[in-house]
Amino acid sequence: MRGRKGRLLNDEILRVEGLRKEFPGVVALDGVDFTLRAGEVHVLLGENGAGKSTLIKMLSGAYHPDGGRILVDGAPTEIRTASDAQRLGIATIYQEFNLVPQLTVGENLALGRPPRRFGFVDTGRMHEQAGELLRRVGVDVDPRTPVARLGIARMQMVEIAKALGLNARVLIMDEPTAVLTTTEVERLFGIVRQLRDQGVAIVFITHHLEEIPQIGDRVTVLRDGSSVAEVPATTPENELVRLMVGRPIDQQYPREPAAPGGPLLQVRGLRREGEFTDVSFEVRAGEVVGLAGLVGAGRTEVARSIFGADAYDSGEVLVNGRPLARGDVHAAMEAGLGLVPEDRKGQGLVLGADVGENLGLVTLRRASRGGFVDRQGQRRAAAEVARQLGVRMSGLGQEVRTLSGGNQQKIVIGKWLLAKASVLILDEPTRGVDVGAKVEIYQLINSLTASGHAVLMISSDLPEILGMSDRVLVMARGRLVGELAAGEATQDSVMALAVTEVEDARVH
Amino acid sequence: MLVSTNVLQRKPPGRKSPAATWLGENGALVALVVLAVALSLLSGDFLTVTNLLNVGVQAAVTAILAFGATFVIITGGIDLSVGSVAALSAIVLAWTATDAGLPWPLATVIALGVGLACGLVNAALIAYGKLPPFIATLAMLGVARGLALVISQGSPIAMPEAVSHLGDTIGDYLPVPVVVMLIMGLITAVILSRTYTGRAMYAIGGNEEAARLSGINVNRQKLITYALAGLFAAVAGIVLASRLASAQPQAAAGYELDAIAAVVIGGASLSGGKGRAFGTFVGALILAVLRNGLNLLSVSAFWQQVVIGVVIALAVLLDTLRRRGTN
Amino acid sequence: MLVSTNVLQRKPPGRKSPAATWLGENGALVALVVLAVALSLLSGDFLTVTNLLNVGVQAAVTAILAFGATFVIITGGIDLSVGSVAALSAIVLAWTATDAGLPWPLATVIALGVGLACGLVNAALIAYGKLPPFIATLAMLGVARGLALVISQGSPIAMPEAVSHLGDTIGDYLPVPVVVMLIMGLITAVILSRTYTGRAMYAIGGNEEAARLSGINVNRQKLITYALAGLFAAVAGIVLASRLASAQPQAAAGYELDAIAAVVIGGASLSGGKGRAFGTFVGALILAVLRNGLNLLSVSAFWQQVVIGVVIALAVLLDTLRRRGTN
Amino acid sequence: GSGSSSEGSGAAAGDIKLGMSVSTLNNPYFVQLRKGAEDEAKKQGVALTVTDAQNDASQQVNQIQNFASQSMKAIIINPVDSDAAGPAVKAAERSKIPVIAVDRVVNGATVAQTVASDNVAGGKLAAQELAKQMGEKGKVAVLQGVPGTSASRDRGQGFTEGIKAYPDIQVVAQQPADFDRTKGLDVMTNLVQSNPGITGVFAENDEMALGAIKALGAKAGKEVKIVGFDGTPDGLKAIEAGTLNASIAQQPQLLGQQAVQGAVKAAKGEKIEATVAVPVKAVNKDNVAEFAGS
Ligand SMILES: Nc1ncnc2c1ncn2[C@@H]1O[C@H](COP(=O)(O)OP(=O)(O)OP(=O)(O)O)[C@@H](O)[C@H]1O
Ligand SMILES: Nc1ncnc2c1ncn2[C@@H]1O[C@H](COP(=O)(O)OP(=O)(O)OP(=O)(O)O)[C@@H](O)[C@H]1O
Ligand SMILES: O[C@@H]1[C@H](O)[C@H](O)CO[C@H]1O
Ligand SMILES: [Mg+2]
Ligand SMILES: [Mg+2]
Repeated sequence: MRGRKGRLLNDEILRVEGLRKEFPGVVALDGVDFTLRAGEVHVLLGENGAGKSTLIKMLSGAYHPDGGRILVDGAPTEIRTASDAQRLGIATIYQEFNLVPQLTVGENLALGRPPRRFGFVDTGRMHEQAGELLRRVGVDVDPRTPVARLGIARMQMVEIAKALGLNARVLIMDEPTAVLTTTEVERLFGIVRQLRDQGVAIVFITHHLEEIPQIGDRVTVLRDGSSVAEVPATTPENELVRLMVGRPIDQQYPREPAAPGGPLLQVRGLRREGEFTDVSFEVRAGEVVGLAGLVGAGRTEVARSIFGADAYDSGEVLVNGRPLARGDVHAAMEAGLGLVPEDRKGQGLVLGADVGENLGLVTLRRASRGGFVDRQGQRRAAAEVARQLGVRMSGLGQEVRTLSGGNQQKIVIGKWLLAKASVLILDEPTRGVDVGAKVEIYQLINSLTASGHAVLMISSDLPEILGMSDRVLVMARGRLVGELAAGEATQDSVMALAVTEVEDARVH
Repeated sequence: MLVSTNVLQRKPPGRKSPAATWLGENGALVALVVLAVALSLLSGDFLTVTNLLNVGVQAAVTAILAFGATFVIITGGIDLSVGSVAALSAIVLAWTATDAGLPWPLATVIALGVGLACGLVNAALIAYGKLPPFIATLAMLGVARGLALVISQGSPIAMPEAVSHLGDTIGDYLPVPVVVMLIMGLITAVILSRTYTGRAMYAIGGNEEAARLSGINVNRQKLITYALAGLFAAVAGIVLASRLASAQPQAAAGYELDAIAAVVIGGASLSGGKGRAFGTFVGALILAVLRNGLNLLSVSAFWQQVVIGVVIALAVLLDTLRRRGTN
Repeated sequence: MLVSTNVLQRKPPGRKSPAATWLGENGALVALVVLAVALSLLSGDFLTVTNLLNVGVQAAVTAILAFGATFVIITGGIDLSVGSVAALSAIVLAWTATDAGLPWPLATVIALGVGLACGLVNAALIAYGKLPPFIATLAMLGVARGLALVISQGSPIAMPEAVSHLGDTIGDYLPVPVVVMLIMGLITAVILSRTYTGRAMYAIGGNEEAARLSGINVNRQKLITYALAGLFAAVAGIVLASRLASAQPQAAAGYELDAIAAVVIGGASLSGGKGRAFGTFVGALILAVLRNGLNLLSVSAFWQQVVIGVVIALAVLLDTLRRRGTN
Repeated sequence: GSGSSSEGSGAAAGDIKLGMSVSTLNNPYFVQLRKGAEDEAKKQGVALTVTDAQNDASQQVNQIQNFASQSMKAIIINPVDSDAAGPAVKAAERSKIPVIAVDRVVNGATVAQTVASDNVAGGKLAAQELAKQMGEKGKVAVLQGVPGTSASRDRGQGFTEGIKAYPDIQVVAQQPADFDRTKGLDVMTNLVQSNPGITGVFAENDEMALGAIKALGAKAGKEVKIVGFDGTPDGLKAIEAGTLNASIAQQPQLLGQQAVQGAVKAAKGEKIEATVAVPVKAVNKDNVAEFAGS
């Protein structure tokens, strides 16, 4: 169809038969079949916890199957370690970042296989090679920057560059677009198409259904740990949803605007040297305000500053008309602010604690009387939110670390939903969440605003911003560059604002 | 055949028996039981009431220190100063009660206050000065020990009679140190599992940033954490001095490693977020049983250190292997 | 517009002046300089060539142990056994050379092998037995010390003449321990910054899972790491015994805390992923200068401990405050 | 640090700086030794700096080096270990600074003077004293000092030799309690458990003996006879109270005093005796009054 010919293309590289994987308390995979050909993009689709990540982790040597087999080039193969996978030409971009924050971008790109000279690591060449890789994926970072200084979007791009550096013939990407904005997604797709045309086989996981026809060739659908269908990527969206969820979803963005009340959050002239300046806006009771922008526009920084997680240099924040102390999360919470951070692993979750503990964290203080915590009450409330969000878990006692990515995200949101903050700031709230659960989250947002609360929503998922916001603010290069009412906001109008200002700045 | 089918039967997920779950969480207990059984087989003297009470008494000081250390370790910190703080508190008690002539209840309160203060200084350095806990408490290790020596001028000071009873027995048998240990353990368990501060400690140790962004006042909770460790150290110091009827400036030197070992043997992780009072208690008992048992067996002093090392490693190994087996 | 765009330009990383960057990374050095200046003002004896060489000699053993500990700490581990391993290695050297009558070069090789072996046992327990490093090396602390006592039957053993020269000076002035320390430091720096193993250590300490998934054989690298620590401990032990011309079974007891302190003062983090040879060197010098200076100033023995504690806290505080100022 | 000996003869007492490195101050015995030294220094009007080597031979070497840097006129060393002190003393010798050894000897180097009590003899004396108290028969447990220290070795050796003279006395257990009172208590508790028939205890110092007394409770001094070593104030009190039967009294204050006297003379370049033997003496209920005052 796309003029891909030759023996190499369309050869079956990888085959998975009846794969099975059990964890204590959970059967994650129970009979998965899956084939992968050279020169195709094979999409894995399934609800949160369906077993997508578990499947690919067995291809990359991170986990070992309890049953079934894996064939590489037709031969049954055991992939015991990551280096086995590397030898077989399999490179993986995991859903959760696998970068070493203390090391530089360059070192991370060469992790485990640095260029050597006379037995010593050749740092010069290492950073040179890193520079090339970074140019290829189009991120403008100095390879000598420590990874800890990057935002998550850039980390994702570094992960992509790292996998590209392996020159693999099988490239597995677990939700690479979850944190990217349209621009980066386009760039990534360009790279993926190029690789595909060179005969690389690509496994692609995403919860953004609109991406499937753009990039995919075939789709394998997983449900409850089993493969239930293999369909072409051109299959209509609602059919894919039905295969995946078992029922159709009638409305993806069920926003029910409420009549806006008085301003609950007012931000005036907020500024932090080198990050953002002159940020002023307000959010009214009953409103959902979307905050759009490109990666690095500074949305996260603004949100964290408002919440007191970081300090700012000048300006002021008022909640319910009362000014808020700077850099004091505790005070912000007392005043009724809440923040769902974008980095769930680093800032959102206590990974080693269980679901119940995590869901109860924000309300811990409120649930205490005379220093003692009402743990039963806490558990009850946690069980209720977990049910509402459809968290797939073996129970409230499951360690959050062992939840699937999307289910972890539900926990981060869930603990703030319990807190009933009067102004809730959501930073990439539905990152990695499946279509069905997204609707549940939107419903909960609706009920918050209906009861007079307000929501500020940062998202790199433009359809989500457009679908759920009553007003859209656009940021670029650390400044607010425009505001669009729900009616006038479209993909194009938002992107135009997000990009022009950057061009402007470059001109000067 | 019974054997092989048993082996093949996969444990149905989530259907572990409560007993198995409980054991899984208390791996150190298995090690303790194995150790105790072995010792009772090897030495007829081990399993007598008197000896077991002796073990209790000998575990008491380490256990109390370790309870305090449990709070700190759960938050992901470490406290190297507990031994020195124990000595300083005891010296202050003895000195204020004898040389300064204060009534003993007041002296006791002052001594507890000293422990608390040392903990608060540790916490201030860590929370506000952003010192690594290792450094802050290492500094306090030196400072508290130095002050104990300065105040006592290097010589032991007799403990006031009234306080010394803490080293005696209630009735003919029940040693007070054992009672104090149990009470402190209970307090630790309640704080950890039931109070806001306790739950906050786990959150801070699990992910400090997430705890902060969830509205926990991390600095304040750290103050409480280290203050508790200091207070517990003071109690341990007073119990120790009462047993000897004299406060020694060099008492409890090096006990910090034992205390931390007890906590870790009890299942806590030095990277934070994990740990329980009961585990710590078992950890302290393992250390005490080991020392007591080797003495009963008249193992030569030099070999004792070797054997203790090997058994500690084996005890924890047993635990990790067993855990891997069930997972 | 120009202004605001300029303001908004994100600080490109690496555009701080090289001097500022270097200082920022070597905060402990500032503390060392401040300390040295203060001491030269307070005591005329401090800033003499002989005394500075003394400081070097007095830092040597701690520094060598600390270099070895640096590897371990960078991987996120801890090694409490280095002091005991140092003593054991020295005892083995002296014993094989005297009682067993082996030629001293062979005895030296065996002693180094003992250090290496202890490190490998630590590593095996940690990597394959999944013991927490604290427990594995605490066990080794006891075992190695016990073996040192068993072999020596508790008494010091004279070092062979030839090896004892390690404690002398080259020519009239240059002390051999200082030379050994510098060489070991250089080796550490090269391993850490230039070799595959060194870089792997940082990766493991920074994110062990990421390291594993990038194809690094984490277990093998841990073996190398702890083996290096053991080897360095053996070298430290031999240098120490040479200075005393006698191997002491109780030598270097408690030095593990000093070694770890030197590493942490030097800027490493006990949670792993950070640390440098030069920082560790400075950390060891700070400790040595402090002890030397307080002796020169005739500070009373009891107060010394207090002052050392306070100065360590201040030195690291200075560093963290300065760092907060620039960031 | 040279030339001190040449100008030594003319030096007034006020110019004399002395350094003293004590093995450990973790023991009242050495605190007393230091007191004796400091009192004598004050009396003579010389400056005395005392450092604590914390039982670490190499820290002691460092301290001796530092004394040399400070141009001390004479150095007093109370060795952590007799052998390990050798190189340090040699280094001081090279800087022409006279060294006085106190309480424990220095091997492998010549010192200007050794002021000490004989620990081997003390051990023997302890054996005799304990045997006498026990009526020359019964079972004995020994609490040993820090393994590897010369004090422990010598006393143990003296005691073993001394007790051989009493065929009806058996040593049934030996355990180190590191010269430490707390350890003395725990070790004794355990020993009694495994050896119920013990009627005699030799503790290699009073600190451990005091711990053992706590462990033995009412039996201390009565059914079980206890002999300690040092004659520290707490030890003498215990003898008065009848819980400790005897102690081999050293005279640490006298040791310290003699050491300073020797050091001052050496600093002035005067001739001094190679050894000053300070007698050890068995203290028991009968003669404790003579010691209590000192
Ligand atoms: N280490 C583990 N221990 C226990 N359960 C686990 C572990 N890893 C995964 N699971 C469980 O296996 C199931 C499948 O998880 P997986 O991560 O494969 O889902 P996924 O399809 O990738 O979901 P998502 O879209 O949310 O990323 C989940 O129920 C999860 O909780
Ligand atoms: N051009 C740049 N040069 C250097 N650092 C940058 C640049 N852009 C962003 N960063 C850094 O990366 C982080 C930004 O993270 P991220 O990529 O998630 O974007 P963001 O600022 O959170 O904005 P948004 O939420 O709008 O994407 C910030 O910490 C910032 O310091
Ligand atoms: O003589 C002393 C004392 O007896 C002390 O108790 C231990 O060390 C010895 O050198
Ligand atoms: Mg997943
Ligand atoms: Mg962002």
